[in-house]
Amino acid sequence: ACGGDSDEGTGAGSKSFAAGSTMEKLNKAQKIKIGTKFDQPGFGQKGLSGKPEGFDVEIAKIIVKELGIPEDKIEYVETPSKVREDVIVNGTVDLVAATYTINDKRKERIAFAGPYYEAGQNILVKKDDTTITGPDSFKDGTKKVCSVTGSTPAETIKQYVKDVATQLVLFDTYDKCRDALNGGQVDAVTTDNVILLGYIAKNEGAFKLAGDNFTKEPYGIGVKKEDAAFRTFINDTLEKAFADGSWKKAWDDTAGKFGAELGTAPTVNRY
Amino acid sequence: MTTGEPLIVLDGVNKYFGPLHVLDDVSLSVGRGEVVVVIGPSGSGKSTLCRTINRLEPINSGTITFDGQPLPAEGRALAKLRSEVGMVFQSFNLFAHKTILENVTIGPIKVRKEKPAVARERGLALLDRVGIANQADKYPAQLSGGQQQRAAIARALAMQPKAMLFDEPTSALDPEMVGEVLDVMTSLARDGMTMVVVTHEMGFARHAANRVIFMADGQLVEDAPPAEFFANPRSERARDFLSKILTH
Amino acid sequence: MTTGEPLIVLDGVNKYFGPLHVLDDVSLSVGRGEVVVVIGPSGSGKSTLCRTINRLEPINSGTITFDGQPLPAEGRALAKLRSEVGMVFQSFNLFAHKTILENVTIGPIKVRKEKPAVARERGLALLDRVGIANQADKYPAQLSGGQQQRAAIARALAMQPKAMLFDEPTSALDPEMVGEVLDVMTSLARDGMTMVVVTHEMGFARHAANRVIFMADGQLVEDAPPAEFFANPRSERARDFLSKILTH
Amino acid sequence: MSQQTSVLYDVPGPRQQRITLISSIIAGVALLVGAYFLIYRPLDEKGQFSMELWGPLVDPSNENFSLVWERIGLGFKNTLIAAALAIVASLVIGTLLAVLRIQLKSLTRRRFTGLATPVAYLLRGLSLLLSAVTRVCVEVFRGLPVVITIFFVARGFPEFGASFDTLWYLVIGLTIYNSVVIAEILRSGMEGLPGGQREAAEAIGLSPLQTTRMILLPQSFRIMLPALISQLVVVLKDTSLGFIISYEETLNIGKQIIGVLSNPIQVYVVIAVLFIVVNYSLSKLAQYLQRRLSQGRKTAGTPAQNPPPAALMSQAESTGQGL
Amino acid sequence: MNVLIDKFDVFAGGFWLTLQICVLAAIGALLLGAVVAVLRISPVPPLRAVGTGYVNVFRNMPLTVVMFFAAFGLPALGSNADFLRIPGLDAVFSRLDTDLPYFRFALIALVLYTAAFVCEALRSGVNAVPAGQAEAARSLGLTFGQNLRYVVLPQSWKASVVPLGSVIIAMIKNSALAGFFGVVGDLSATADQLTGAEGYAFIPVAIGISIGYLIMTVPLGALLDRIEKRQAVAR
Ligand SMILES: Nc1ncnc2c1ncn2[C@@H]1O[C@H](COP(=O)(O)OP(=O)(O)OP(=O)(O)O)[C@@H](O)[C@H]1O
Ligand SMILES: Nc1ncnc2c1ncn2[C@@H]1O[C@H](COP(=O)(O)OP(=O)(O)OP(=O)(O)O)[C@@H](O)[C@H]1O
Ligand SMILES: [Mg+2]
Ligand SMILES: [Mg+2]
Repeated sequence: ACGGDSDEGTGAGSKSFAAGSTMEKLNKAQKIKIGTKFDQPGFGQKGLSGKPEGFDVEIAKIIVKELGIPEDKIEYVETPSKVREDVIVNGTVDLVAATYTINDKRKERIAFAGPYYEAGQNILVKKDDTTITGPDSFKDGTKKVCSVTGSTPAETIKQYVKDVATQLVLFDTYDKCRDALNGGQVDAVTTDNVILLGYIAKNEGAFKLAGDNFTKEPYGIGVKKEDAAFRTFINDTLEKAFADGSWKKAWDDTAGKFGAELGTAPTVNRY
Repeated sequence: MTTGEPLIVLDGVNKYFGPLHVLDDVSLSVGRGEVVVVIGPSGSGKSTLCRTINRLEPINSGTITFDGQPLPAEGRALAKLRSEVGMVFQSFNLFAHKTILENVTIGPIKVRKEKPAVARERGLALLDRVGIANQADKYPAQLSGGQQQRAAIARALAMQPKAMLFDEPTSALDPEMVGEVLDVMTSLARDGMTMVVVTHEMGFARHAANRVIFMADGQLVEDAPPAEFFANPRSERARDFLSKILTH
Repeated sequence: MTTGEPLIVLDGVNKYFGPLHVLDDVSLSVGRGEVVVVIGPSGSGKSTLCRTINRLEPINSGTITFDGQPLPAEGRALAKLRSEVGMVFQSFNLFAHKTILENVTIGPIKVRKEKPAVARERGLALLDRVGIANQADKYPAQLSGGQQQRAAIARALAMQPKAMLFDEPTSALDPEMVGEVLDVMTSLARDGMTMVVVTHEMGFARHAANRVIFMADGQLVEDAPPAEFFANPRSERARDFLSKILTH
Repeated sequence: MSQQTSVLYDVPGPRQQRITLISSIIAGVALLVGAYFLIYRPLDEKGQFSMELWGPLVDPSNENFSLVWERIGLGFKNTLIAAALAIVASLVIGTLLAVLRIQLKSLTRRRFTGLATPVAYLLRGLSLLLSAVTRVCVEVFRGLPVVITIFFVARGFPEFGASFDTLWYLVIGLTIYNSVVIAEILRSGMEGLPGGQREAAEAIGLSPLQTTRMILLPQSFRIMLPALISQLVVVLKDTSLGFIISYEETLNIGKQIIGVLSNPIQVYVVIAVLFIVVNYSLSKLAQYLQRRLSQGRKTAGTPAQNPPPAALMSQAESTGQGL
Repeated sequence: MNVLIDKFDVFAGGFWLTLQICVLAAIGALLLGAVVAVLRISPVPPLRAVGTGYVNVFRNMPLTVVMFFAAFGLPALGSNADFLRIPGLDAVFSRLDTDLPYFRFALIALVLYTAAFVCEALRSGVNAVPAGQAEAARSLGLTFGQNLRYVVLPQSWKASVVPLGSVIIAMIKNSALAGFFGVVGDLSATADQLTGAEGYAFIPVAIGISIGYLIMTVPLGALLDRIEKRQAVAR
């Protein structure tokens, strides 16, 4: 096996990048560190195989392939929501693909390529619940809604609830929100629809979404702020993937299982 | 000095610690008012012998009779027996968290249900008798070893015991304090208390004991009046032991 | 037995523990080859006196001279002085994690930088001299108290000291082991070692000491040849002390 | 009768033995009934004993069995690696720190006579300063929760441009805390030795450093061996804190497995058993050594039934994640 | 350093919540620990086995695992720890009163875990009473109960104070885990929140949080040292 460098035809020599660019550096090194989540079903989840699986991971693989690096040279680093900027700034990873919503605050520290998917915030309720139909249902001040500390959805939902102190319940993981919903301690869980769909898929018949998405959550690839060339390269790669069907395949193989109808590619936003 | 039937009778007593045969078929009787001194090399079972008499150590076989009754095995009867046998330890074992007077009165008050005032008064009298009445309100740690041991004797006396057991009462003491404790013991002996005393103080054995018992390896090797024993020990081992103890 | 200038000279030594005046203007000189026995009641400052001589306790005022030199305060000079003064403790203080032979050789090897083989040989000879050559490879805990104390003496001798200090070397021993340690000390005294011995063993004081010093309350109360001291103590306190020690 | 009961109980007589037997039977039955109704029944009703949940963990023919155990094995290996690195580093640094603190203590008492006055004052000031600094370090790092220390290391180091693998953050965090604790264990072991050991060493002319190194430290290690092993148990348990910084130790991997199989109770039972077996064996080893130590007595007279206070302290400290 | 001033209320809130957890957990652990200790030294073998088993289980597993058990196991056993909502108590410790059981779960985990160490501290106190004390009591004729009440317990209590204190200090530090476990708003969660989600500079936050914990642990430790020294002198 050693010395067999032509299995995929993606050896170091087969691609060429501008001298000094991140792409060239990575291609030369023939390895890459990618930050993703290890506990997000459908997007990045480390299963029994010991390798993370999901849509984020597939997108990352598409990019890596374009860099001329074999898949098995990827080192995945677990990047929970709160450390994502840090690992990019510190250079712990080369890029982050981790259900990473593009927003302006984050753009102050890092840069985003993409989006490669557009999710939206939604609300999860028990299957038989008819009282909650959308975010406006919280305005009367009775229903309790759960989300995760420091997350964008938690900030967003604050605009809809009447009394933050009594109505908004925050945990460190969505799993706990789900358990709380199950146990009746909260009436709803809110976050990105795709995450909620994961829970619906897992606990068949227990939950449903209440209404439509009420925000847009474009997922991007996080890279170093000043690295415009790398960002352009990723954007190009994503557009290519939208066009040649590899994006669609990635979706269908992973998060698409929770809801194939949501598999529409967004347009890349080059800023 | 003995009168009537003996107070303490051991008959064929055997005691093991695991495989170790610590008391090997020991028979012994101590008459009322008799003072018996037990000597012997370290590890020969002297302390164990002493402790079996109030059942701090249970025995494996044989019988022990106290005041005509076999030793009870447990419960109130045993507690009652123990209250009738005073015990004085090498390391004093005063209750560290109680004053000297409290140490002396706790037995009478809690076990014999005496009125505190009565117990107090008698306690003070006893402390006076052992010469430390002025220390009554101090804690044990504030006293010298000799004073502590005298307090321990007073504590045992407060129960008005029929017999007293002493396990090397002076060997943890500074030499100049040995005398004061021995003095108290000698006066007790003169007053007719039945005593079993484990000690290395040959002076005490000589002038206060009725009998000297020599133990070795768990066996009772000699049993003789002190004059006879010191002048003319019968066994080789006793001779050897005495030569080591007495020469320097 | 004294020759030339004295080996150890204390002049007006005062020592306090907090408010406690433990050594009160003590002056004393010990000639070469002299054996001085220090006695006195507990707490009178005997141990402290002994320990100031190799500066295990620093003093507050006065001077101590050893072999013509004032006692160094710290550092290498002090270590060197200590290596010239052997010390034997009441509780033996053998290094528990080293064998008897290692205990005896560690000083020569580490302090005097002797070759291990040489130190070993001399160590064995010393152990033979104190009668425990056959115990050389055991650990202290495996030996009886008497054997341990003899090993401790050998350890001190291994440094070829000019003087030896003994702080109650026999009072932690079972009575039947006291003799063997005193024998070794007596033979050392006969061989002309300069010795300061704190002890309660009056027998040793009587037949091996050149002088007996009696201390009380930190003061040096009497200083006399043993025969004179025991026959006719000048001070009240010494008489009192002797009566307590010698009667029982 | 063993030492520990004799303080409380007299040697039982025949009646007492009978009473004990009868109450044993009653208590045993009551316990079994209680366990059935309060634990087994509710769990069974919730289907927690179903093979669907247990299968991947206990049934070798289950499709996931080998995968799951491979993952757990990996996690446990990572746990052991982190623990081993941390304990070795802590021992080395802790020993140095203990020796340093003991030396500083005797140094601060020195007057440096024989040197020029300004130099002597400088040296005295320096030794005082140094001992104050070490003291403060010890207090601070002992007073902070290890979780917090680990968290700060993982957050703080990259902030200053030092990024490593999460393993190293964990090891550094654990080492900071445990080396301080071990230093204190060893120091109190040395100070708990009878003063005679030091005095005897000094009396034959050994220097303070030689005394510490050749006489005090080896004995302190012996006496404190049980406490040090308990500390190893603490370290092993504390590696589970790796999950907060995404280190893939046993517990973190357990969480990942639960993410797939949704059987938290079962996975945590397995992990708990794993920890208990390993740590219990270590504690037993510590006890065994303690017993052998008090028999062999290769350290100066600490009475057998009175373990040095520090041993107790660290027992308490081994309250695990903390202290 | 602005964050220390700007966010003082957040630090103070975190400190307050951590303190609440610690007070409640300390009370619970002392009570449960005493019960376990009684079991462990009882003369009835099955009870002793339960006590010993309890200690061995909880002492040898990470607190983290205990916390997860509380969170997953208790609901499975049909409890969300509502029994902790004691009227009056939940007015003072308002977290007890909420519908969310995680505070209570964390509390229970901390109590269960710490109780094992409390038990050992108490037991070490009993073992520290010299056997001679009990022998002296017995040879005066004191019964088992009298021996316990007048001789053993008063002394063992003194010997237990320092180890118990160490256990409580350790517990305070262990409580930090609750913040990473989902109890939002205690000191450690505050650290996470401020440096992570809100992106404040690391050093000042670290200092603030450290001070918060050191305020609780260092004085207590110093107090224990003094008690220990005083006891050593008294002996
Ligand atoms: N609780 C015990 N468990 C096991 N062995 C014991 C116990 N108590 C005493 N022994 C052993 O029994 C033997 C006799 O002990 P005992 O204390 O009666 O001797 P002694 O003659 O009093 O000795 P000493 O003069 O040293 O006090 C010794 O070998 C001792 O080691
Ligand atoms: N390190 C110390 N700190 C405080 N006081 C001390 C210290 N060492 C000894 N003392 C006190 O100094 C006095 C003299 O003690 P020292 O040990 O010299 O007496 P001693 O004559 O040797 O008595 P003993 O016969 O009991 O050994 C005593 O009152 C003792 O309590
Ligand atoms: Mg004995
Ligand atoms: Mg002395």
